[in-house]
Amino acid sequence: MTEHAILIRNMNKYYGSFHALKNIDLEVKRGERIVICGPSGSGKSTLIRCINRLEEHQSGDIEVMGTMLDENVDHIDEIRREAGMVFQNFNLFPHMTILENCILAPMLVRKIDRVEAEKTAMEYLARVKIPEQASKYPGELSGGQQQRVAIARALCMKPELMLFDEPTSALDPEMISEVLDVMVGLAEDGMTMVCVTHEMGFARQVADRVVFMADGQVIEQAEPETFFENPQNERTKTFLSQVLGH
Amino acid sequence: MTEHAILIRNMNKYYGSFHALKNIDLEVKRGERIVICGPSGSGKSTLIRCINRLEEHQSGDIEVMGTMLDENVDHIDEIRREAGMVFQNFNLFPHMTILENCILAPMLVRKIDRVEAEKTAMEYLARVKIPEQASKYPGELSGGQQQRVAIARALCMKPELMLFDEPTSALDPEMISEVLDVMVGLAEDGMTMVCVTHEMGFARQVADRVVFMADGQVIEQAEPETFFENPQNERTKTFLSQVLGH
Amino acid sequence: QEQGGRLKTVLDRGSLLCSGHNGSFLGFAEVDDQGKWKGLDIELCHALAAGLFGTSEGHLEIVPISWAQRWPALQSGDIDVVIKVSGWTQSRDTELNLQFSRPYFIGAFQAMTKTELGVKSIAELDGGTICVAAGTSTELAAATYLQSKSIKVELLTFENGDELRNAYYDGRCDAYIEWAPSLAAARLDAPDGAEAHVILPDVIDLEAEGIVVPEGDPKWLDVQNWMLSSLWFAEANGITSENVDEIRANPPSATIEKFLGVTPGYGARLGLSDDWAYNMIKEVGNFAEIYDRSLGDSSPYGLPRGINALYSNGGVFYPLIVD
Amino acid sequence: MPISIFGAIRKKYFATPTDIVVSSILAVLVLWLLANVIDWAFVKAVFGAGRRDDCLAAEGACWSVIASRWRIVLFGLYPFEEQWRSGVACLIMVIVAALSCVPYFWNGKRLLGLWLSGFAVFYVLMRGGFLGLTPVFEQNWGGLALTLFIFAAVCILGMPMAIVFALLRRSELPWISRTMGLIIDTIRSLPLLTIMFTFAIVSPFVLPDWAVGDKLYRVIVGYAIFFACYQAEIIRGGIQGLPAGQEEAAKALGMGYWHRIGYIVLPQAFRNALPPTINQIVITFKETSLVTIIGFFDVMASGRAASGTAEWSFAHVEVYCFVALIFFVFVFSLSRYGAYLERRLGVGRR
Amino acid sequence: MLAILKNRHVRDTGFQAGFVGALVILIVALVVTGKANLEAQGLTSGFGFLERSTGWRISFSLIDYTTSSPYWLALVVGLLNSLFLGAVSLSFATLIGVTVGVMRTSGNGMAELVGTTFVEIFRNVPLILQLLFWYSLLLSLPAPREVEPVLGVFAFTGRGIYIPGLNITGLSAFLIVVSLIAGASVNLWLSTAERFKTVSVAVRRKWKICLWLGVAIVVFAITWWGRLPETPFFTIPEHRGLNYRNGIRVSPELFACIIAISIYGAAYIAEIIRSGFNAISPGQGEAGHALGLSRWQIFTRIRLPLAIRIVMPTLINQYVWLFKATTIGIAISFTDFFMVVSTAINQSGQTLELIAILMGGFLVINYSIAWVLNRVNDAIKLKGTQMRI
Ligand SMILES: Nc1ncnc2c1ncn2[C@@H]1O[C@H](COP(=O)(O)OP(=O)(O)OP(=O)(O)O)[C@@H](O)[C@H]1O
Ligand SMILES: Nc1ncnc2c1ncn2[C@@H]1O[C@H](COP(=O)(O)OP(=O)(O)OP(=O)(O)O)[C@@H](O)[C@H]1O
Ligand SMILES: [Mg+2]
Ligand SMILES: [Mg+2]
Repeated sequence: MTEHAILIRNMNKYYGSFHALKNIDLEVKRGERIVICGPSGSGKSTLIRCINRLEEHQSGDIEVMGTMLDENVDHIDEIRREAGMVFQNFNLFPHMTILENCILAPMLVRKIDRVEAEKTAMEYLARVKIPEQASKYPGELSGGQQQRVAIARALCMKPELMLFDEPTSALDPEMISEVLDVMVGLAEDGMTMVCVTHEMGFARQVADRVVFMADGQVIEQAEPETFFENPQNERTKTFLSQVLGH
Repeated sequence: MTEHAILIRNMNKYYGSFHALKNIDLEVKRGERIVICGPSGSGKSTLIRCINRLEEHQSGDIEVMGTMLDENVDHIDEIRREAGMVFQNFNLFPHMTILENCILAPMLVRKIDRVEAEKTAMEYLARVKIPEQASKYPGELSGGQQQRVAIARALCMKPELMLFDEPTSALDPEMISEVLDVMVGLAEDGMTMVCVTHEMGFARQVADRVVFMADGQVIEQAEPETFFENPQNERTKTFLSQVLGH
Repeated sequence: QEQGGRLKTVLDRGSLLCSGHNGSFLGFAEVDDQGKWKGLDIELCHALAAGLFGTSEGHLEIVPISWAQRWPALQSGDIDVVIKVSGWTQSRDTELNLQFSRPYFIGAFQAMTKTELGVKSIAELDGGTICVAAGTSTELAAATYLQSKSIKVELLTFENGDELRNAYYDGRCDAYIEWAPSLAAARLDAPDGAEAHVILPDVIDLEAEGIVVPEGDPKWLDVQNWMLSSLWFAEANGITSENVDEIRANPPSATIEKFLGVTPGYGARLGLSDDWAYNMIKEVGNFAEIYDRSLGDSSPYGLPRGINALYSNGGVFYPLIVD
Repeated sequence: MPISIFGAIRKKYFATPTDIVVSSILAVLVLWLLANVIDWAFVKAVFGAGRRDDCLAAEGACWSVIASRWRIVLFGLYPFEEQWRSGVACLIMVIVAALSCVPYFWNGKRLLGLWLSGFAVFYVLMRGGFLGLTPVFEQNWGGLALTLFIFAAVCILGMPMAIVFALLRRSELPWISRTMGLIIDTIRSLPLLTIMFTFAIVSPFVLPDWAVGDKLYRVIVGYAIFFACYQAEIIRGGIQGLPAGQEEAAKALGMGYWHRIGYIVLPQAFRNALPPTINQIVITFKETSLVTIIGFFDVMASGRAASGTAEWSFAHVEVYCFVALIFFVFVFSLSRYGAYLERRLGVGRR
Repeated sequence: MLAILKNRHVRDTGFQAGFVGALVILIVALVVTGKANLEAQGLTSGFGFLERSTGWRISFSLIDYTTSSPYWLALVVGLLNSLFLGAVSLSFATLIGVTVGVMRTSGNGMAELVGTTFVEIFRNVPLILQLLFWYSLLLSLPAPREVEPVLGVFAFTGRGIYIPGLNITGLSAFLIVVSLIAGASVNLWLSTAERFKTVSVAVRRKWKICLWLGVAIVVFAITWWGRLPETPFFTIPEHRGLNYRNGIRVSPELFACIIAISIYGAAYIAEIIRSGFNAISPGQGEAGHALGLSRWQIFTRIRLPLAIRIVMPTLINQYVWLFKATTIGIAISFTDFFMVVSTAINQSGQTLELIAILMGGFLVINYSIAWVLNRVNDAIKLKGTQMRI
C-alpha cells in the first residue's frame, strides 16, 4: 500500500490539437484534502476527469491508490471503484428512486446483496441528512438535495478517494451551504478529497493544500494560509482579487 | 383631425371568465409619450395589444388617431397601419434578411415600390445605427441589434404612433442601453409613444406621463416627477420601492 | 439435388407441399365457406398425396403462393410441385429448368365480349381494349396473335384473376382474353347474366397446362405422369370412387387387377405402394369426377368437358398402357 | 362575461366572411358524402347470410357476403372445426397488446415476459399437437390470425435486434459504427416489399439447406430486420437525447458497459423514444398487409378469397370495406393511444 | 499474454476486426452458397440475359417498348414508370397534404373537423387496401360509350381518364418535367446561395429572367422534337367507335396508384405540416398583424415559409418513405420497377441478378432524392444561430 492516493507525473492531455493539460505533476497523499481552483477553461475539470479516465490523457503517468492508469481495462475498473466522483450537474439517474440510485452500483459492481446495500445506502443518506427522501425520484428534489444524494451515492461505493467537480456551482445560493456542510463533515472524517471549487471559504476551512491552475498548467500550490495571504504568482494574485473581491 | 392619438373609454377585456382589464380610461394626446408600468400580470401587455386589436376587447370604446376600433375590418387595418408595434421578443421574420423584414409591409400594405421602400428602410436602419447589417438574417444578429431592427421595421410604415411592449426585457444588460438610446432619439423627434417598460430611468428622461396599472386597472397616472417623488397610492409605493430598490 | 431426390424427400417428410393461391382462382383453387381449398388443381394435389401416402388426410399441405413466386418456390423447395394452371412454354421448359408433366388440361385462348357490341370476331375489336392477365403465357399468346393479324388493340394486363374479370365486367375493356374455362366461368357468373356475353369463336392459341417439377428429377416426374394417366385410366375403365372397392373385390381384367394393386408391380416401379392408384381413386375419384366437381356440372360453372374429355369422347386425353 | 352556445358556434365556424364560405362549402360536401355513404351502406344494403340473389338485384352494399364468409376473412384456411382456437389466439394477442399499454408493464422485463408468454400461448394454440389439439401447420394459418402472428413475431424479433443495431451504430469504435450505419441506411432506403420478396425468394438460394426454414419465417426475419433498422434509429435518437452526464456518472461509479447500457442508458432512451416507437409499431402493423403480395394468406388475401368464389365474386368492395374496418379498429386505437402517451409525456417533461 | 488481452486498444481493434470480418465472411459465404445452389440447378448466372428480348408487354411505358425489346429496356421502362408515378403522386400528396395541414390549423372549426377526419381515415388503413378500393371505384365508372365528356374535354370512364393533351412522346413529357424542376432548383439556388449574396436583387432578377427564357426554349425544343409523327400537335378526347380517341388517356391503374399514394401520403404530410405550423410562435403572426399585413399575406409570406423550413428535414424522410411505397402498384399491376423486375424474374429465372438490380435501383433513387432534398434544405434553412421562430 503506497502512501499516495494520487500520483501524477508529467501528464499531458490534448483535445485534438488543443493542449488542454501541460506537464501536470501532482501528488495527493492518503487522507489529504486538495482544493483546485483557477479561472474558467484552465483545465480543472479536465484534470479531475483524467484521474478516473472519463478523459484519456496522452502522455505521462497517473497512479491512483497504487494502481497505474494504463490501457489495461482491469486497472481502469479498479480505479473507478476506488474513486467516487460528484459532478456539477448531479447526474442522478432520473428513472430510479434515490435509494435505487444509491444501491445500483454497489449491487452491480461490488456484488453486495440488496439488503446490505440498502442498509449502507440509508446510512449515507442519513449522513447527508435526507434519509426521508429515499423513495422519491430525483426530479422531485431540490438541487441541493440532489447534490447531497449524489455525494451519498458516491459514498455508497465506499471509495478511498472522492473527486468533486464544482459541486456547488449549479446551485442557488441558499443551497450551497447545505452541500458544503456535508463536504466539510466528510473532510473531518478523514476522507481523501480532491475538490474543484470556487468556494474559498470551504478551501480555507478544510483544504490541506490549494492548487491553482491556469492555462492547463499548475501554477502554484500552497497551504491555504500561504495561498490566500501570500500568493507568489501574478496570475494567482489577479485571480484571487477577482474571486475574493465578490 | 382629433388632438387625441388614443382615446380609451370604459374598456373591459375578458379572457374567458377572467377579467383582465377593468374599466380602463386612457387618453393619449398626439406627440405625448406615455410609459406604462405595473407588476407582472397587471394587464399592461393586454392593454397595449388591445389598442391595435391583437386582442379583442369586449366592451367600451377605443379610438386610435380618430378611427374607432370596431368590427369594421377597414378600421382595424387603418389603425394597424398607423400604429407601429415593438415586441418583447423582437419577432423578426427569421427567413428574411433585415432589409426584407423592413420593406415587406410598406410594399404589401402601403403599396410602395421596392426601390422607394428600400431607400426608406436604409434610412431608418441608419437611424437605429445598423445600416451595415441590412443583408444579414435576424439569426445572425445580437438581441440588441434585433430589437433595433424591429424598431426600424415598425418605423418604415411611417406610423403616427409607436407601441412598445417591454422592448428591453429580453435583452442582456449591455444591450439594453443601445435600444433605449434609439427610443430616446425617437421621443426627441416628437413621435407619439406608448411604452410598457420597467426602465424607470427611461421613464424619468422622456415620459410626459407615467401610467401605473395593477390588477387590470389603471391605479394612478402622473408626470414622472410627481409619480416617482410623490406617489399617491399604496400599491404604487410598494411597486416603486421594489423596482427602484434594485 | 440427387436423383429421385424429391420423391424421397416427400416420402421421408410424410407430407406433400403443393401449390395453393394467395386469394383464389375460380374453378382451380378457391376457398369454400369452411375455409377449405377446392378446385381442379387442389383435387390433383389431393390425388397426388393420396397416391403417395394412401390418403391425403394429414399428408397434404397446400402452401399459399402467388403466381410470381411459383418457380422460385419450387426451386427453393418451399413446395414440391406446382399444380397451378401453368402453361407449357419453351422458355419455361428450357431456360427456367422446369420440367412439365403431360398436360392435364387444355385451355384454348378465346375472347369474350359483350353481346350488345355485336362483334363477331376478334378482328372487329380493332381499336378497342382487351384485358389479359399479366406475366402469364396468355399475355404473350394474345400479343403474338394480335400482332400477326395486325389487329390494333390496347392490351391491359392484370396480376390478379379477380381484378381481371371485374375489369371486364365493369366495362374497363371491350373484350377479355383468357383460356376458355375461365371465360366460361366468367360468362356464367356475369352480373348481368350469361346472355349478355358471348365467347368469340377465334381460337387465339392453345395452352397445355401441366404439372411442373424441377428439371433433372425423372422419378418425381414419373409419379406426376402416372398419376394423371391413372386418373384417365380409371375414367376409361369406368372405375369411380363409388365402385372402386367393388371392382377391386372382383376385378374384371388382369390389367385392372394390377392397376388396383391386387397383383403387385404397378406401384413398386415408381417407388410407391402397389395400391396407390386404388387409394387415389378411392379418395378423389377418376378424372371425370374431379372435373365434374370442380368445373363441370356439379360446380357452379357447368363447363362442358369439350377438348378436355377422353379421346373416346372427342377429347385429347388418353391413358397410358398399364402392363 | 357569458358566451352563448350560438356565439361559440359562430366564433368557431362562421367568424369571418371567408370562414362562412369555407364552412358552408365543406358542410355541404360532408353532408353529401355522408348521405351517399349511408345510402349505400345501410339504406339500400342487403344484410343477412346467403342472400346472393337479393344482392345482385340491390343497389346498395351486399353485407350478405360478410355474413356468409366472415369466418374466411378472419380465420382463412384454418380448419373449420378448429377455428375457435384461431379466435382465442387472436383475442390473446389483442389482450397482450392492451396490457402493454398499462404503465405497470412498462419495464423491459415485464414487457418482454408479457409478449413472450402471450406469443408462446398464441403459437401453441394455433399450432396444436398436444392435449388432443390436432396439429395445424403454418400453411393453413390465415386471415387475421396470420396477420397478428407476423406482426407480433416481427416486433418480438425486431426489438432486440433494433437494440443491438442501435448500440452498434453508436459504438465508439469507428469501423463498427460506420459499417452498421451503412447497413441501416441501405436497408432503410429499400422498399419493404423488395426486402420481403428477397427473403421469400432469394434467401433459399444463398442459405445452406439447414438454414432455409419455412417461407413464413424467412419473411418474418426479413421484415424484422427492416423493422429493426427503423427502430434502431429511433432508439439511437432516444439515446442521443440523454445528457452525456448520465453515462459518465455510471462510469464514475465503476459500472461496466453492459450495466451502463442495461440500467442507465436503455431504460431512459426507451422512455424518450416511446412516441416514435408506437408510431413505428402502428406502421409495422399496417404494412403487414403487404405479405399478401408475396403469397401469404393474410387477412388481405383471405378477404380476396372470401369474394373469390363463383357465388360472391361481385362483392369485393364490401369485403374490402370489412377488412379496412378491421385494420382501422386496430390501427386507430393504437395511434390514439400513442397520441395520448405523447401528450402525457409532454406534460410531465421537466 | 493475458495482459495483452486486457489492453483496451487491442480489444477495440479485435472487436472491430471481428465485426467487420464476420460480416465479410457472412456475405462471401452467402454468395458462394448461392452460386453453388444455382449451378446445381443448372441456372446460368451473369447479366447476359439483359440483352435478350423479353417477349412480354408492358401496359404503360414512357418510351418505345415492344415485345422484342431487350430486358434492360424493360427495366428502364419500369424505372421511368416508378419515377413518373413517384413524381406525380408525391407532388399531389404535397399539395393535398399542405392544404389539409393548413385546414387543421386554420382556426375554422369545420375545416379542422374535415381535415382531422381525412387524416384519421387515410392514415389508419393500409395503403394496399386503399389502392384496391380506389381501383374498384375507378373500374366501376361507366364504359366510354356511355360517358359524355365533362366541359367537353374531360372524360371519366371506367377505362381511364381522358384529358386534352399534346401529342408528344412520354419521354419528352418526362424530360419537360425534369427541365422545369431543374429550372426551379436553379432559381432557388440563385435566390438563396451564399455566393450570390453580394449581387443586387435587380441583377439577380435579370439572371432569373434569362434562366426561365432558357428553360422555355429547352422545353419548347423538347416538345417539338418529341412530337408524334402524323398527328395534330394538340388534341382533345372525342368519341370514336367503342372508345375515346385522341387526348391523353390516364389508365385506371396509374390513376388509382396516383390517387392512393397521393392521399395516403397527404395524410402523413398533413400531420407534419400541422406540427410545423404549431411550432411557429404566435409572435410571428402578431408581428405581421401589427404591421398591417392581411391574414392571407401573413399566411403566404410568413407562416407558410416558416412552417416549410421547420418541417423540411422530416419531410425529406417522408418523401423517401413515400417513394418506396410506390412499389405497392404491383397489387393492381401498375408496371413499375418492382413489377417489371418481378415479371422478369418469373420469365427469365435470373433471380439473384434481378434482385441485385432492383435493390441497386432503389438505393440510387432514394439516395438521390435525399441528396437533392437535403441540398434544398441547406439552401432554405434559417440562417444564423437564433432558431427561435
Ligand atoms: N471535449 C472537449 N473538446 C475540446 N476541448 C475541450 C473539451 N472539453 C474541454 N475542452 C477545452 O479544454 C479547456 C479546459 O477545459 P475545462 O473544462 O477543464 O476547464 P475548467 O477549468 O473546468 O473550466 P470551468 O471552470 O469553466 O469548468 C477549455 O479551453 C475547454 O474549451
Ligand atoms: N391568452 C390569454 N388567455 C388567458 N389569460 C391571459 C392571456 N394572456 C394574458 N392572460 C392573463 O391576463 C393577465 C394580464 O396579462 P398581461 O400579459 O397583460 O400582463 P402584463 O402586465 O403584461 O405582465 P408582464 O409584466 O408579466 O408582461 C394575466 O393574469 C394573464 O395571466
Ligand atoms: Mg469545469
Ligand atoms: Mg407583458
